[in-house]
Amino acid sequence: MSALLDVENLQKRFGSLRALDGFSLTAERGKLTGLIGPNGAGKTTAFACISGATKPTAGKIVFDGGEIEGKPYHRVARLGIARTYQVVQTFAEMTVLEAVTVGALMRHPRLSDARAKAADTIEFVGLGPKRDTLGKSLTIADKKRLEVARALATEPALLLLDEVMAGLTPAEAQAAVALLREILGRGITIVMVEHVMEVLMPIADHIVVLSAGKTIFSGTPHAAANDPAVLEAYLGPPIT
Amino acid sequence: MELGPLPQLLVSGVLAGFVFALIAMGLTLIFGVMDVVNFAHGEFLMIAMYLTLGFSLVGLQPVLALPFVALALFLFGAFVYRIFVRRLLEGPPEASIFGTFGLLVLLQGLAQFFFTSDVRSVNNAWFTGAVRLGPIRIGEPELVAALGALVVAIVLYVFIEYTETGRGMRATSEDRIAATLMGIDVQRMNALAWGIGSACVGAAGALLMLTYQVYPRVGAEFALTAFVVVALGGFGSIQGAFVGAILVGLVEVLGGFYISPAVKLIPVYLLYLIVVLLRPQGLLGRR
Amino acid sequence: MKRLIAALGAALLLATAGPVASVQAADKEIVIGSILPLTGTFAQTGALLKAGQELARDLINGHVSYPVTMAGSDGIPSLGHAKIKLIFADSQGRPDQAATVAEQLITQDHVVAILGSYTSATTQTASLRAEQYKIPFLNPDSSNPQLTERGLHWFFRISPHDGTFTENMFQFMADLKKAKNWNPKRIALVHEDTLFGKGFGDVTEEIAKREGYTIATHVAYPANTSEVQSEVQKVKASNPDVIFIASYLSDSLLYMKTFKQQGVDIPIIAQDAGFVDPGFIAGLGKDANYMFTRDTYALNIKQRNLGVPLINELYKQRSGGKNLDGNVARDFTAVTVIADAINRAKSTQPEAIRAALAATNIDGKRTVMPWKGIKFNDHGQNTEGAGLILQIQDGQYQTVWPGFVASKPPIFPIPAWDKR
Amino acid sequence: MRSGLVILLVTCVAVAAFALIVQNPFLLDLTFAALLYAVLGQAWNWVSGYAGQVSFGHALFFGCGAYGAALANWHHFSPWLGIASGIVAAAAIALAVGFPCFALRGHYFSIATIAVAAIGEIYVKNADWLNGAVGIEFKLASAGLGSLQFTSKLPWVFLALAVFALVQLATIALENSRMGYYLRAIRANQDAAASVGVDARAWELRALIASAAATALAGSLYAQYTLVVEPESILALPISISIALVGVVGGLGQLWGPALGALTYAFLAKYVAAQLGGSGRGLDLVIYGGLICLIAALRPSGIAGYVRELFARRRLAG
Repeated sequence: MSALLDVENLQKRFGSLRALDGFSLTAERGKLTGLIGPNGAGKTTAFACISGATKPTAGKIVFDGGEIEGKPYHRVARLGIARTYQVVQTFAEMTVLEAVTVGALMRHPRLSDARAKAADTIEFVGLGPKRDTLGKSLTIADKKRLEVARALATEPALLLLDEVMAGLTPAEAQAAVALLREILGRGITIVMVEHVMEVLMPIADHIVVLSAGKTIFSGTPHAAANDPAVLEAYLGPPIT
Repeated sequence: MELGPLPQLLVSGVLAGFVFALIAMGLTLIFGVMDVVNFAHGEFLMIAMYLTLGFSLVGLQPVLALPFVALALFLFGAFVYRIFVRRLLEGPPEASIFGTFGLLVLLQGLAQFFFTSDVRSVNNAWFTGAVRLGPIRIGEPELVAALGALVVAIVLYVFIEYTETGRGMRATSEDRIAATLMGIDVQRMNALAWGIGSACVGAAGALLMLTYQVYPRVGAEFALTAFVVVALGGFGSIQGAFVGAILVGLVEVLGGFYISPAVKLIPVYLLYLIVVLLRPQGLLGRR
Repeated sequence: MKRLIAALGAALLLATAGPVASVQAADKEIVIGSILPLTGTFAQTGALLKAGQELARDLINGHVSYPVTMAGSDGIPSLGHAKIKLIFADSQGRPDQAATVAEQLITQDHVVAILGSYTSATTQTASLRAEQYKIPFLNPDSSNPQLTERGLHWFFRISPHDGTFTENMFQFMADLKKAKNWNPKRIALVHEDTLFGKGFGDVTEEIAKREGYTIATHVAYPANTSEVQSEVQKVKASNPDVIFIASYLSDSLLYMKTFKQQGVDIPIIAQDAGFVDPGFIAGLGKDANYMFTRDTYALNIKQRNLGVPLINELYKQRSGGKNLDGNVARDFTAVTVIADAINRAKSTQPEAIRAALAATNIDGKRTVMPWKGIKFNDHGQNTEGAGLILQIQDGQYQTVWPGFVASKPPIFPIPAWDKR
Repeated sequence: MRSGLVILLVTCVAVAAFALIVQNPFLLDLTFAALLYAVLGQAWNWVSGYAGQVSFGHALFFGCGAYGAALANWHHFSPWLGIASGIVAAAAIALAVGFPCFALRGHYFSIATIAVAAIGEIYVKNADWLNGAVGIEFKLASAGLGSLQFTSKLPWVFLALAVFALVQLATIALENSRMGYYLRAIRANQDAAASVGVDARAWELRALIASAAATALAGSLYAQYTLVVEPESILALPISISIALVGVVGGLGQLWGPALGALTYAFLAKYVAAQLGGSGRGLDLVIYGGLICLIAALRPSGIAGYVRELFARRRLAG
């Protein structure tokens, strides 16, 4: 069985700035792939390119056997790639239920079906008690959950999570990890950007390390932790 | 080759562009700093023109009244920011569109109440003649207004690029939150931007009274052109406003002559539509 | 604030009390509706027109005799000296509002005729309502030629329309050609792109062709423009002998300044509007001199009606010191015309009044207008009216045409800009 | 949803009863104007309130309807045919103009709508087949639904009421449909909406086409009512702005916003103007402008938003 997502040698330039310069990534079906790298390595740009929010300058993205690079954002979403944002993008004036319903409407055009689907998803991520709260009134942790719920409600094959753990208390992070395991349990493939390696190590099946827009490592979490190039990217060149 | 009136049209178009630039610069400055389009900009111009008229009635020529009018408008702009616009910024984005719109209606109503809808102009102003350059004739008031536009543009540019306050203003325009963290008083910067933007339109009003006349609704025609100029050049870009204004002046005058004056504004609007559809951020705007 | 409270209170009263109590005509009162722009852009003019109509009403209802039709007749003699009552309604200068109030005057106030309503657009809609209800509509002052070309049965207009006024401009030019040995052939035509401007442009082009002139260029431009460079260059490049122009004040000032700047010192004959506005001379100073313009009225003409100065004095007491102008004089005259018709009809039945109006024949000497008289054709248009041509001389409007009322001879040829 | 329907029913019955009782042309005219503005405001609200793309060019669509009716009268066709063709023309223009313009956002979009409408106005002023700046005056016909001319105001109030009810029903349906959810999501965050498969441009385009059609319908009613069309009073920028202001004063993206805005506007524009504007000195403008300023600064959610807040507060308190 081939990989669900296969990104090859992606390039993205903003003017003279090379945000991505040889980014490659493979995500196996049903697995969690962690994408890590230092600040400014291009992780968020990589997500933007995969999800269709921006067009890559060059390179290839194969999803479920078809090339998707350069397709419009909403079309990519319909193919089954859902994402969350590093800086949360909630629908401020909509309630939790309404916001997740917007996601559910993608596969369930009838409003009543979509609302039922949304209600289930809200329960699933643990936002049940807040379903009638406005998006703008939620805590950061709940906003991140809301984004996950909105993405899940589209019933994606691939979920791109951008720093969903950032800023969470240890207890909240614990709950989030449990949630991730449940999502994986539903057969959804996850690619997850994390700033901190330690969070990913216990749950990731595969790790990709990005530095200065380039993939410098791809392998198991254990191998990543022992790779000199990875350590150098994070800690700077070894002191000799 | 017979050029006919072409050289004259080019000169007239560029000069008309300078006047548009003069009005547009204040608008683009305010927008650049806080993402607000002041729809009452034309009414600020109208107030400046009435002030200039008032000064001329006590014997002060528009050119001499200019600094006073600019100062008065500076204070007025900062005042309007402090008591009104500040509150709009706390609301949704539409609040600033409609709030400044309400201001437009209010100021127009007040002008009509105090000054009636009569058309008034400055009599016996200096600079009423024309300068001749071969076959080309340039009105002295247009020349003075063009010089004024250049001076205002240079002063504004130097202020924003090379002074501490100007840099603070630029920082505010790039990232309000970061600017706050860096210890910049964003409220003060915004009030200052409104003040300076209004002072620019004050200078414009004073110079415009050399050729034009004032009535409560005078702002509409100029403001519409100014919006197009600012959007064409890129919201927030002073250089963009200048380039955009001269393009609009040229297109209006050349289009008027070679197509028909009745439709002279169609090429201007088309130019705007084509430019923003190809470059949604305008000619020199940032995304 | 008090007025606001009063307004709100009145609104509540209206909403709760239902229909506004309609004023029934008393036994000895004849109720005539008058639609005027009492608020909105034309409110100042509207207030003056109202004062003019009220003056005429009071003269007709009074005993003092003036050399004006019906003045001092103590009401309508043929109807037992019943008094004229005017009910004023506000059009706000808006076509839809004018139609509304016309209907209100007819259905609620039961007026026997309607006067109105200054702007051509409001006259158009209001007179349609009068037509629907079969009530005579007498228009004193709207100048769009189309108004009397609609095949309406109940519509009459005492003012000449823009077609006649433009004919007058050509007659003046013909007289000038003879007197001054001038031979103009090419006309540059400039007008704003509105109802007023377009009407003038069409009729001028038509008459010019008929009279054997060439239209050198026909420039329609957007009203209230910010610059007129391309317009003036087009005029200049077309090399005309004379410029015909129609603009409101703001544009007219801009044109004069740009003509001067570009050294265009060709004679200008303007179609009133901005060129007869008090702000025109105030805004241009000596640069306003030598302009010719068409107007409907002037006080400094060789008087034919000795009552005019007296009536002007009475009017000044009501207008805050303003002199009679063309608009007010025509509205004043309209009240006398309708009173005259009702008197001859000896009835307040609309059909009788209409028939009497159609048979109107008033000598110009019995009006305050510089006209031959008032007589309607089949379309309801007065055929005896004409315009005046004025020239600005030494900062004053002087009547220079037609000769029998002229206060000064025209100064022609006109000096170049740098010699003014 | 049910409360919306109930309020609509009660409103319609109340307006109908009011119209039948007062019999006063001035008040009926006021009612007609308020209903017409409510329709215009609601149509504008679909695209500028719910979807958040602020249009200052709706006079163009209003003009399509008005000129459609006028042309039909001119050429002796049924007014209904004129209304239909006006609606089709407005929808076609919305499609042609909306497709490129929805690539723009915020102020760039708003100014583009001004530019497009201005081009339309200049075109009409110079188009002979539309009788240019002079405009078209309707020929009178015998009163009735066939000619859509009446000698009384009552049928007009009922016609406008019917259209108003239709537009309100459509809005209730919109609020409870996929499109309603999508438009609100686009307004809130276009990027996030796209991430869950919402094609913003396609949905905005649908909203604009519907909005243009409803605005054109209102335009043809207005033309049949006043019996004259002319570019200055049909197509000029102030018309677009009045339409937008009705939507904003009432409250953007809210079912009852335009109706409340229209009531306020009709009252201020027609009644207070008549009472206070006597000198023609703009006091009505001062009040109106001041009111808009106050709403924008203190209650940016408009009158409807404020009413809602009051109810919500009372519910919490009780």
